[in-house]
Amino acid sequence: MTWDPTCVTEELVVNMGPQHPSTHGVLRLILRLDGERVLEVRPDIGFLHSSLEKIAERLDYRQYLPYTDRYDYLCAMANELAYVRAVESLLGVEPTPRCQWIRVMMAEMNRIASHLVYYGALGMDTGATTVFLYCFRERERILQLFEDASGQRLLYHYFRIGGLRNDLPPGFCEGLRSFLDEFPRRVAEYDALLTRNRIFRSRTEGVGYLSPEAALSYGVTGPTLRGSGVSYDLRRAAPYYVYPELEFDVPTRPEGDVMARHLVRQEEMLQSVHLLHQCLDRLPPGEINVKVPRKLKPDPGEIYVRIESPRGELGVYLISDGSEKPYRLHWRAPSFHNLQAYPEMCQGAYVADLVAILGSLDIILGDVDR
Amino acid sequence: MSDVQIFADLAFYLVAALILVSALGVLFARRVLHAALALLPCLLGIAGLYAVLAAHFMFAVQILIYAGAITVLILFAVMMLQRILGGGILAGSHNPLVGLLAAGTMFLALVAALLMTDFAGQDPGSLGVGNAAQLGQALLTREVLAFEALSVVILAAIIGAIVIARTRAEGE
Amino acid sequence: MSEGQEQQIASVSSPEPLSAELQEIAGDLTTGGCVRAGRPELLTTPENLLPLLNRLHELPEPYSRLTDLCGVDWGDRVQVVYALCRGYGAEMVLVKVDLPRAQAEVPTVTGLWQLAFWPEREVAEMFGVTFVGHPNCEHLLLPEGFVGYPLLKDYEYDRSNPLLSPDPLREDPDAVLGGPPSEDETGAS
Amino acid sequence: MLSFIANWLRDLLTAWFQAWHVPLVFVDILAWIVGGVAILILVMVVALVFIYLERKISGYIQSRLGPERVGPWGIFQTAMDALKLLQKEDIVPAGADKILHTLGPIAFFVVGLLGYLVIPWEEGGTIARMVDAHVGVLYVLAFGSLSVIGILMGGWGSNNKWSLLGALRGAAQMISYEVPMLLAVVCVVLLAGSLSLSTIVDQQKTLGLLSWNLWRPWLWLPVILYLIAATAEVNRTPFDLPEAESELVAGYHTEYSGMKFAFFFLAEYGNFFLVGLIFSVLFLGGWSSPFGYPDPLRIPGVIWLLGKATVTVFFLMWVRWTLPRLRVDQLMSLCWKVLLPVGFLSLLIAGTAALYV
Repeated sequence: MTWDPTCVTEELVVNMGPQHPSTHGVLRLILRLDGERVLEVRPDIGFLHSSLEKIAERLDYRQYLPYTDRYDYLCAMANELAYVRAVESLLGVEPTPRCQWIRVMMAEMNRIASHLVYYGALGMDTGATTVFLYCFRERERILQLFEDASGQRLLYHYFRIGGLRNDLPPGFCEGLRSFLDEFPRRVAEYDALLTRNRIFRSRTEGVGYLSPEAALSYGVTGPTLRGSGVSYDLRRAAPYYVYPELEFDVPTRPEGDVMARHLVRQEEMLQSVHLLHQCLDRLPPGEINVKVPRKLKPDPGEIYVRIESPRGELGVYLISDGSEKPYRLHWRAPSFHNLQAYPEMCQGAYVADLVAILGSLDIILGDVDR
Repeated sequence: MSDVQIFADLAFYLVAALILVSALGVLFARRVLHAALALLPCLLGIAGLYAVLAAHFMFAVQILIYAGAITVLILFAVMMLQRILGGGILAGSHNPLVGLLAAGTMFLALVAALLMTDFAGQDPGSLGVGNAAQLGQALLTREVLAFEALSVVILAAIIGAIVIARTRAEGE
Repeated sequence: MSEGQEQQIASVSSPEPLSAELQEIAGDLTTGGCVRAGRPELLTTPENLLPLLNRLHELPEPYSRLTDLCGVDWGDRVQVVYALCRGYGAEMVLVKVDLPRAQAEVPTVTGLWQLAFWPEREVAEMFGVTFVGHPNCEHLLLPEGFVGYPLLKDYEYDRSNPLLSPDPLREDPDAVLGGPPSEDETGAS
Repeated sequence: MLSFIANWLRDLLTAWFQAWHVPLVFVDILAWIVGGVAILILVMVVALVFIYLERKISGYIQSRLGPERVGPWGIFQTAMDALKLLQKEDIVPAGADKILHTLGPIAFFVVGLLGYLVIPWEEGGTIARMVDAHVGVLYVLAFGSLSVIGILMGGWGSNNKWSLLGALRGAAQMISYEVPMLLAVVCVVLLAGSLSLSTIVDQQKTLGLLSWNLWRPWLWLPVILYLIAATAEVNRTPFDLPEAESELVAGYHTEYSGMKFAFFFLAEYGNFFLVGLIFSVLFLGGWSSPFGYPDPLRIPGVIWLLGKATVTVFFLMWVRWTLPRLRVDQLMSLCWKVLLPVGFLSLLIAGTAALYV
């Protein structure tokens, strides 16, 4: 046996995924490990690639709408919103006020539902299984409301070009209001169970640091960016629909770690509750649909629409050549860009941190791979 | 009392066979990890010998220290080393002559010790090997100097290990 | 609606001229430009791309944030579109580079923004654009060895030809991943 | 009750053996075998019951129902799952070390059983009475320390990097947490002045509930220490790093299926219950009734012991379904920087108490 001082410990190359309980879908991470320390992370994506952009070129504007649900399946309402808004802008159609309010309401409800999944999943990732079930209990109530309104629990197809599938069903507002009254107490419960738990704090504080400069360079958006101390929210920066009339805070945390992103999302759920209260109070009566032609043939032109989805800046770049089908549709997927910053956050992390950091990014692989 | 004698003899032979077989396993296992694992029944067998001799304290300590701690340590080291050295350690001997010499000397010394000890004149009870209280008394009164000296040696070894590990880590 | 809201309802298909500010700084580096639905668009060439982006970056209020990068196939040419934002604000400009189908080459912007790494790879595999200077332009979403550029308008899936060329990853993972010399030390065999 | 049955059996056997001129030492051997089989059955049953309880309790904690389809309230669910596991194909991964892969779960299971030998089920009701009389406590700890080997064998023999990581984590964790656990137990031993579990129980039986070790202030630190260290020893949340599902998939038993997996699983619950038993013996008065000695209710000691252990186990389940998991470095620093000094401190306190109280 010869002594070799240059040889410290052998590195271990491990595949995390594509089938792994904590990669939140079919993501493959190629890890180079030194014991429990992570030397390098290389995400390998594309396992869920479903050619959504190509499909758009083969279908007409209406037919494509259900596909938007499927691409980021946890915030289908936000995707529908972005797409519908892009098509309506191309057509020069403005939805009725009631429709705009309802769309905003649905988007905010979907934000809560999506954040709840994130919340529970982060708990799971750090080993706290119970909070996951609690979050799903509350999410269930939102899904129930969605089901009442659209007939679907996950992939709603509720927004239509020029309006909505139908008006809110009777009892919807009451159901939502009772949920909103109860929900802040539930958040306080999660806060006590998970966020203020010492083990959880030690697992998340100072872990997965992302500086604002790096966030800017990587194009990170959404709660992940706001967790790095940048107050950027498209609902504020480039407001759409009725957001200018609504009052809400854009929570930010300066720390840039997993805990900061976690707290931002927790606070965002409460802000959404606040927004929903205002929506319910001010929801105007009236028509929900405007007349659009049976055959949708926008003039040639293009539009780039951005909205704030639960995961960040969701962009739709839509080009029309005057025919019935989109000439080109491009999604700016927030998870795609957020995930790109992941190796940066994982510098010097432990294997266990990888999972927590990935959880704090709140990626959806359907969103990453499109 | 012949029944008990038969029982004790039977147990002794069983345990001795276990020790011998597993010791041979340590010698002839091709993978070093298997050799290390074969050490485990060997050490457990020795614990069994203590049990046959009704030295219960030694029995438990043998398992706790040798089987539970030292074997695991060896396994750990083997797993780590095997990864460090890349090719894995061959469980063969590189220097049979030196090994033979060392083993032979050890064997002779043991035989000499066996022949020189007067077993018949010893009362097992007076040695107090199986009794924790007597052992503790002895360690903290009569043998306290040796006990303390040993602890200093072990402390030095621990510090030495840390120093070596540290310089290695800095040398990357 | 309110002031800040993007005015996009009326004028998607009727472009307006560029603002004086953009005209001034970008005029000599662009081959065209307009404002469509309140959003400026600049058309440039591959040689002028980096200088133009740099100039946008050096404005007193810089267009410093690349938010999106995608490709468009216009039949005779491939266009790469860069979406730049004025910091974290509502203002946005689209920079477009036209590339001939035959020789689609454009300098990479990965030196300016980390964001560009993946989208450039995506455009490369989907449109066949070469990003000169990109450190690692392997396939991103498509499997290794995928034949063809699926987002081009004339891409046809040909049943008689296999979709994939032989996969080097499946043949010899360690050569691709630069992994450990041998795996069998992990577990006894 | 147990000793009554045992004595009756022994008398019967002695009579038979004398009639057949068989050496009487075989009565002892037979008694050991019967005891061993009894423990085997007990561990199996206990594991099944506690897996079911864990599911129900976690269901209750997580506001869901848990199993409820097989049998009333789903009580046969775990038994059915065990049956299902028995039928499953036994898969040995390619490139795995077949011998180690097979021996791992067996070693883990057998070692898990051995600890039960010295538990005083009731007054004088230990199977390995001779061992317990001298070194019962040490014996339990010694065999506890052996369970690492099974994990190492399984993790190494699976030829899976995640399993290997899990095994290394498990080994490091179990060796480390043995130290504070030993210190906690030594505190009790110091006060009892004996290494025998029966003696430790005997000292807590006189006034029932009031004479439990749990109420002695100088043993409060060891109580906490033991609970923490024992949770780590049996790899349960917040110390479930060796099998951390969200990180290592399932750690050392990732590659196991069928019977072998069942062995790991059963042994895990067997060990878990053993922790509860030892805690009850050390701090909750073991088999003695909480209402004084002799028991005014005339309930057999076994029942009391099992009940106390169940309560302990329930507490640990509650902890498991509430807390997140520690990280590897935090686990180690908790052990060496917090628990170890606290252990020494409590040793000091217990020693002082043993001298002056």
